[in-house]
Amino acid sequence: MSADTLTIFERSREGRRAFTAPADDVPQVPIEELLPAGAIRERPAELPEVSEPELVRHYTTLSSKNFHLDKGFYPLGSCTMKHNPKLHERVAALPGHARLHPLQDPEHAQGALELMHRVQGALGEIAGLPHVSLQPSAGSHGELAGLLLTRAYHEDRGEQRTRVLTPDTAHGTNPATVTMAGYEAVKVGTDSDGGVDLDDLREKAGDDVACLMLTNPNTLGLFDRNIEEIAEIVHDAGATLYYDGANLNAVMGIARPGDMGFDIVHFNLHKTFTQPHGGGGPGAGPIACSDRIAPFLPVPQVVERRGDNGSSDVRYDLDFERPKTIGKLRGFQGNFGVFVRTYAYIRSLGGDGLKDVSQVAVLNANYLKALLAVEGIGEYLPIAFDRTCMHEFVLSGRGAKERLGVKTLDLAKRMLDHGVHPPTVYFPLLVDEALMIEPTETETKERLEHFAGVVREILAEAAEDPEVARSAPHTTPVGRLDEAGAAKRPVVRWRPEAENPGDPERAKDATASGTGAM
Amino acid sequence: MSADTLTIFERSREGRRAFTAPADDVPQVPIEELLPAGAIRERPAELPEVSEPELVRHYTTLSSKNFHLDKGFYPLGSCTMKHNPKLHERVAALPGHARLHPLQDPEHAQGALELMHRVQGALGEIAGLPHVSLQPSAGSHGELAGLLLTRAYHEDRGEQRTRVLTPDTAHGTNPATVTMAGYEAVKVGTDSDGGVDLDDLREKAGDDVACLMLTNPNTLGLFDRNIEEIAEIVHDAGATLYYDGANLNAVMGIARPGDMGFDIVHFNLHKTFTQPHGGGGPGAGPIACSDRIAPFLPVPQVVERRGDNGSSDVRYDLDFERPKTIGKLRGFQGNFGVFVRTYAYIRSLGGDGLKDVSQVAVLNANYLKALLAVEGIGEYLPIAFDRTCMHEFVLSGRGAKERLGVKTLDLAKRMLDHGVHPPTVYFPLLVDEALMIEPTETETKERLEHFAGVVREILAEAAEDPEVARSAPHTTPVGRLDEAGAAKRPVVRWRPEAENPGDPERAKDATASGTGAM
Amino acid sequence: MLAAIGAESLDDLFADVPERMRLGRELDLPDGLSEQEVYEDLAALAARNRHADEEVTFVGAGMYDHYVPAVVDTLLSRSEFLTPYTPYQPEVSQGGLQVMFEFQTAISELTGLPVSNASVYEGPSACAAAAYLAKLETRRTRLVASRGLHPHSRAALATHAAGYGMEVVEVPLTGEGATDVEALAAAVDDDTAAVFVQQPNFLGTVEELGELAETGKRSGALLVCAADPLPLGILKPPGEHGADLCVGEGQTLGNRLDFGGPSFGFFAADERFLRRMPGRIAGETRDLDGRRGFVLTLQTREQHIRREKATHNICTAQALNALAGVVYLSWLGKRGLVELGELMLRRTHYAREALGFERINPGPVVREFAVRVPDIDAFVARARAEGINPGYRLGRDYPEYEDGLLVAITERRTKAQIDALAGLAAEVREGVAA
Amino acid sequence: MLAAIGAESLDDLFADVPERMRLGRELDLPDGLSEQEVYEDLAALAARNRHADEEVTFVGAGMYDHYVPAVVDTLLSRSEFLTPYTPYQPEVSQGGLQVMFEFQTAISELTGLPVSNASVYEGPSACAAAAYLAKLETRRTRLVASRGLHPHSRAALATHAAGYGMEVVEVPLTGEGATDVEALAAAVDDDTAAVFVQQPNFLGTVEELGELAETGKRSGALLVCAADPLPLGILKPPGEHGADLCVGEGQTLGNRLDFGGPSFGFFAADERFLRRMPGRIAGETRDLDGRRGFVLTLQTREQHIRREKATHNICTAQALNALAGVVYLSWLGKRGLVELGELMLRRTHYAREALGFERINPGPVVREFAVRVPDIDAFVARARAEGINPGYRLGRDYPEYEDGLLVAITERRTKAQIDALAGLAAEVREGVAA
Ligand SMILES: Cc1ncc(COP(=O)(O)O)c(C=O)c1O
Ligand SMILES: Cc1ncc(COP(=O)(O)O)c(C=O)c1O
Repeated sequence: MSADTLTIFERSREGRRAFTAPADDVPQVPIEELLPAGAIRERPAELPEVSEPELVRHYTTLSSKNFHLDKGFYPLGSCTMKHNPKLHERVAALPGHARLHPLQDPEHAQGALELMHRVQGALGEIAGLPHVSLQPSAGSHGELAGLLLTRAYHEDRGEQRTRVLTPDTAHGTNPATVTMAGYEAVKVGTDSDGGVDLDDLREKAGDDVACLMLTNPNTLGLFDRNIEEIAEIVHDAGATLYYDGANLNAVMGIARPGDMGFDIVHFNLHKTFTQPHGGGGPGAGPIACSDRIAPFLPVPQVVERRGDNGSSDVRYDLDFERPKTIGKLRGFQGNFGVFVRTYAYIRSLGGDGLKDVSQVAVLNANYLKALLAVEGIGEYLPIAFDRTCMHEFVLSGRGAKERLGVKTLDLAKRMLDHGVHPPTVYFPLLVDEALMIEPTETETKERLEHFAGVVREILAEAAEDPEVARSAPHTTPVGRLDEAGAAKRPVVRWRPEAENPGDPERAKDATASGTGAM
Repeated sequence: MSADTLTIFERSREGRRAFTAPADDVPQVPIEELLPAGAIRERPAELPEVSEPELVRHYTTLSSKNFHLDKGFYPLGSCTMKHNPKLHERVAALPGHARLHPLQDPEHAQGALELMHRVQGALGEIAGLPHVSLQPSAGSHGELAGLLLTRAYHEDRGEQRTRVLTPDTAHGTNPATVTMAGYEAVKVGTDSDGGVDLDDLREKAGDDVACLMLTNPNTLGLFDRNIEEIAEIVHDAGATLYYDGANLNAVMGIARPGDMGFDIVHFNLHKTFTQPHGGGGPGAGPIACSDRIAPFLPVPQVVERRGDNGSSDVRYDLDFERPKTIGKLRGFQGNFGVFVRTYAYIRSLGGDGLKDVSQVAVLNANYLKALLAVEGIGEYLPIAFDRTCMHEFVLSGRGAKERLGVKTLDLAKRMLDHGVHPPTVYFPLLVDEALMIEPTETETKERLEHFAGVVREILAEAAEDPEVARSAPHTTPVGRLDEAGAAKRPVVRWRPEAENPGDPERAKDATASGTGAM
Repeated sequence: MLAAIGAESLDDLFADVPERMRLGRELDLPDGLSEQEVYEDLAALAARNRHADEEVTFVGAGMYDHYVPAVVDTLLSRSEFLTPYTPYQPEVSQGGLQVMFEFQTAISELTGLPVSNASVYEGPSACAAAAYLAKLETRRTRLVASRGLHPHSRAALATHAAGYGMEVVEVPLTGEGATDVEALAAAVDDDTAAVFVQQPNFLGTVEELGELAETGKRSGALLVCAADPLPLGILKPPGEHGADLCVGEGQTLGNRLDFGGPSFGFFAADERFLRRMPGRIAGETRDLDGRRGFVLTLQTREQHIRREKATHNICTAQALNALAGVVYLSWLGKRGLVELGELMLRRTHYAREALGFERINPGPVVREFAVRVPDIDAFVARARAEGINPGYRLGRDYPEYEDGLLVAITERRTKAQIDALAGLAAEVREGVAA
Repeated sequence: MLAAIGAESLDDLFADVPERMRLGRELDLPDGLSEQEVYEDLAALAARNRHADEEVTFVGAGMYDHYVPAVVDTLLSRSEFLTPYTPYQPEVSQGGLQVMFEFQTAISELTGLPVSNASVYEGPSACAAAAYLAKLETRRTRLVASRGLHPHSRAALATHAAGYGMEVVEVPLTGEGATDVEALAAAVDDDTAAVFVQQPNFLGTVEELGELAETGKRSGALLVCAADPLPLGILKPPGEHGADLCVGEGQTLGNRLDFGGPSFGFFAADERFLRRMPGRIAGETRDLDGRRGFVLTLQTREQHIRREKATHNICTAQALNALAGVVYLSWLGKRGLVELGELMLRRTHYAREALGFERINPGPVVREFAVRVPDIDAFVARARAEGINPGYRLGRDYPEYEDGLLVAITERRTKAQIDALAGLAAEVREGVAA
């Protein structure tokens, strides 16, 4: 086993350490006198024993095996991999933010509460829905909040609805959330234009339907032109209309979900409002809603209170007194550190800046789409729905598969060798061999052109010798990995040799596979 | 030209920017009304125009082409590449340190002055010489300070001495400093034991000699056993004895330069006392000296003042009133940020911790020396002087050159392919094909053994096929570079194509060379 | 660029947006600012918070003022960790994936349970996730929760349970601030999917976990133990006590306070629940050449593959915070974790003794304890005037402890600081006595 | 390990150290502390300094309170830049070397001189380095320095000149705070190696550099211009005025105040001095395959090759600080540099007008100006009580300006802050008038 892939546990050597305990300044009572015997750990947890330099080197070396946004182009569709201004890390780290205890009394947390209040206000304005809760921890948590609100809303009106509609283009979290919220997920079809199939919607939008969850622009990167009609159908059925805000980056300052008729919106702050994605979080998924949904919002709400005696003193407080609330979704007040970055972003850009963001995001996507439509590319990777796209677009790898014998997965893996991150692949599901491409507004024209060049080169190479792509990547720290084997005989933690004898057979039947995760 | 090696200037695109100016809140007087025409710049400096994301990517990508201490073993002799605890960067960045103006009055800089005072005290104790000036900016600046002090000392006594002795093993900065200080540099030989040749010293130590500059342990990694006698000879000649502290890491808490008879010492804080080397600085080169030299120390000195009226109040001040001072060596009070890190280091370790440092540094060096003395290595890379070494040791590549036809430079370049940094090479000058190896105390046994394994492997490979080493490195961002060509036709700044037509001939006569820089 | 697209203007690109839905005005937000100005604005806001270096804080109640070592900042600020997405392309994500694998190993060690995922959002919602697993596993509808479970966890359970179609039943605490085992026995029935206890519980009490587990599991319910991972360095791991699942809040492992988030939640389980776990799991595998590598595994549990049949809807989790956790644990190391645990334990008992107030939970405590404070308003005000935040007031969450104060101890709270608080306590006690 | 070495004990390894020279005791230093304790100790020390966010500071005089953008911190904290040594192995140091090359290009652009090295220590010692070059070049022994040169630079010149065997002669300022050209003409002779002026000079005066250069160079001396690089965005570069060398303090380019260091010095020169430059210089070259690469070049100037014949003794320089410089300049960009310069220029003139004190240097100023303040002690005390540090007192360095105050303006000093200081100034002026 190469030293390079050793885990930190395998680097452990008895007696080494990075930590030194602070002075033990209280009487040295033995632990046995303070804890009942049955409560005491018998053998120490087998944490690694390493020195600080080796600790640093281990994780520094690991880090260098990651592709990352600060290295290059990362057009992962639906993920909005925009640049995260470095200022945001600085302001989030200010001790007044980073070292503030969540139970500090409001009197001594006025800065934090005002910041949250301002973020609530800004998000409400952007969504066109005035009531905001910052609490949900990520997009999917926001979705769940949205459906719990929907449930509370209907129940408050004495209605028991059982089904929630999601388009077949919906992100996986949408149907998963539906089930978790205790509803039956019902799929709505997509029309030839890439929008919601209105007939199908009409048919399914009965009075057992609690909600339609929609992304607009949808996961094909298309703005649903029938949004007014959709809203009408849904509202006529007495259901709520839920906006999956993952694609908000396309329409800020241009069209607002509230104005489109949506009742509830979640924001993926880590997409639209810049958060370094951290290799899979943290994020935050605040929700905004209309008046009729507002009474059910989670507690606590951040509120502004003005001096009683008509004074102009303003103070910010946490309001727990909301009788119809769905309660708490998590501990404390949400991912405050994420709100700080969001605040910094909105404050840097202002209203017109946010509109610029969306305009340039859409411009970049359409430009890249045009670059990928030319001969030498377009015939292999046809666009799934040939319309002006919004901030992203979806190609189909059908042509490449049929004519070159290379699948979308092969193309994606080969891109790794060119130092660019592949798009989201195999999603949305209804597009065969899908490539979902979202360049974002922070990429330069040169980057887009370079990417188009890479795609063309890979396709040309595949026409010569498809095997190169099929066995790609060739220049990464490891080659194509055996995902099937990993799932079949899962090894999900390290164990000392003795406990975990190597399985020499495992490497043998390695059949590389890949998924269109997102 | 690959996009990968483009300079930031070549990435520039008209109109792009990362910076936004703060609100221009004063009257918009045109610049022409405020400055005389002849003083105004006619064309803007051609700085790059780039967005923040592209700026970040450019330098992030550049950074990844560097080998660095947090990546792996870096046994660069004489450079003391020890781990820099990450705490040090944190404390140096505290706003109370990082944002403190150097001309803040002492009353409002008591923390900084006390810190400096404590560092002075600690360095004095470590050196065994009570008077310390933190001012010099690096080791060589400390050397210059030392010789200027020597000059002032002699002149104060009415003596005009003209020569300064340096051993032939001395670091290049020693003789270079001698010249800059207005002295003639005179070389002293090395005896068969690797120490100062006493006869040669006696002969040269006349009354025209101002100083002997010595490193102890010297650059061969050997402690000069005759140090008492050396000191006697030098002092009998009326000269000062100067200690080049670059190798202090070997003897902290074990033997003190002051106790050995040295008059003046410089510290390389960036070696012994941890500073991240920054790719070539910053560092700091404080000096310590004996009573007779003290009157001449640079101004200002950090001093402790006690309340006049017998009160126990202590305050710290900058003392400029030193009539015999050599003056100022630089602006302000020296590289304060470096002192903060030094302070953190000394405070973390305490007296016994510093002694541990030296003991383990010497242990590691001797262990690695033993590992490299075995068959398969030792015959190719014999030790230059076969004695117990201190914190470092010097091998000769003579055997490899003669028997395998690979030079020390080739071995060094081939090490790059193995992910370790080569030792210092071709220094000290008196060792043929020298490799100067300093592992430091922060390396683990495994790292030392791995390095020995790499050396063995390279030698074995060279025995099979010397060409691999001769044409190494093979896996680095670039291959062996044409240093001779670079010096012959120097291109030391980027210019737009038009101004700087490519010289297609340059690549052709590329003859890779290398130096034993340090 | 417009020409290449075949559009005349930026507006053309938005032709699909129906006229009536366009925002015919600018967003009503303050104008944009330069970096320097945004920094100053945020610095001014931050200055209006009293943070944990500006007072001596004994407030814990779920998040604690621990020292976060510099290595954590150094490593987390590396773009390579900070800026990638979830590792969908394992060949260029071995760093992040191996970190997840190591994290899982560390959590497994701490909890004494063989499998762990790579993080969930945070503590209370982790309890809700455990409830969902129990529901999928048992198809039962009742959740039984000790009143010693963090109030936020109980609240989050209730909120989520409304969606899961489950009911939450509470088990009271004894007069000594521990979960009432008899009441637990009475509460658990054939329709109970899971029993929730917390170790140490919200009051700092070291629960008799073995007994609770035995009782709780009697009718086939899963025993879910919420835990603060740091004291698990000295406490017998929940897995060894028979817990099926162990979940909790990871802030104490190298994460900032951040006014409550982001931190991470952890989720560990017995082997048999592996294919029902929520969230990402990294697994070890090989590449085509037999080289060791790591991938996201068992993805058929997840929303992007399984959609409405997924074991959970979680997508973005807390990878960076989990990295802080494993770096912190590696920094502490095998011995450091024990030393830190023992230090906290001793200081906690010392503090309880020194304060001398009536004890709500007189039995063994680690890191936190609850006392009744005579004239608590005055005491808190007095302490705050001295720059001490003396603890969390229990009144809001526990009306039965209206005069209760929950005092938290970390390695940052020195004996001298404890003594200072004890001095104020003595004044109050004397005042009352007088 | 000892066994492999063939030693019995650690002490054995130190057998070469004569007994009498061994320290027979422990070093007399305080005991070691844990990371947390060291942090707290240093935080306590730092808290006893009043830093530039804790007051509104108009102090400059060589280092200035500029906003350092976050990208600088981000990039400088990367281990890849932070922890390597000087790039002796170019094949694994292309990052550092290319940074040097870019830095040299930027400095060359700012100064209007074709060659630059990759940094020297800092400003004043850069002047001394220029003097040494002039000595090597001209073999003359006199240095002539304007009294407008920073007092620290003049002091450092004198200190180093003692070693170089050179004498320093000072040229006074006119009644308007500019270098006296006639006095300069009189001071320069055939034995003058170099003439030193500063742009803007220490008082903030924009010097008539062309005239000074012409006069200074008349007898073959080199004209050395010390300069603050930031205002060079709007000022005609010294190279275009005929300066042979331009050196200076780089703190203003993205470096911290750090109580005076580390920052960097820059050193730019006319082409003909390339082979006499001090310090590291990066040069572009090719590898064996013709790929572009960068190396340390012209090393035969340097101490490690040329030893006593080296052009300077510098070895460790300020590479990391120079990186901050080039990152900062790239962040500002071509336009930003001009915008920032113009903003400072306008605010400086606005402030001088607003303060209304008698002017020491009434002519054009950028970023700084000097005024005479009636009852300066009282004014300074008053301002400090209001949280304003009103400027640097000139008295110590310039007895002729005993009541002089040097007021610095940066982009961080807003009109509102200037107006606040002006308000206090008005009080003083009225008090005096009354
Ligand atoms: C369209 C869409 N909806 C929802 C989500 C879920 O958001 P999160 O990952 O924040 O839970 C995503 C994230 O990938 C998404 O792309
Ligand atoms: C022995 C010796 N002396 C002096 C120096 C010069 O120190 P600095 O680089 O700090 O100027 C060095 C640095 O390499 C050295 O190794």
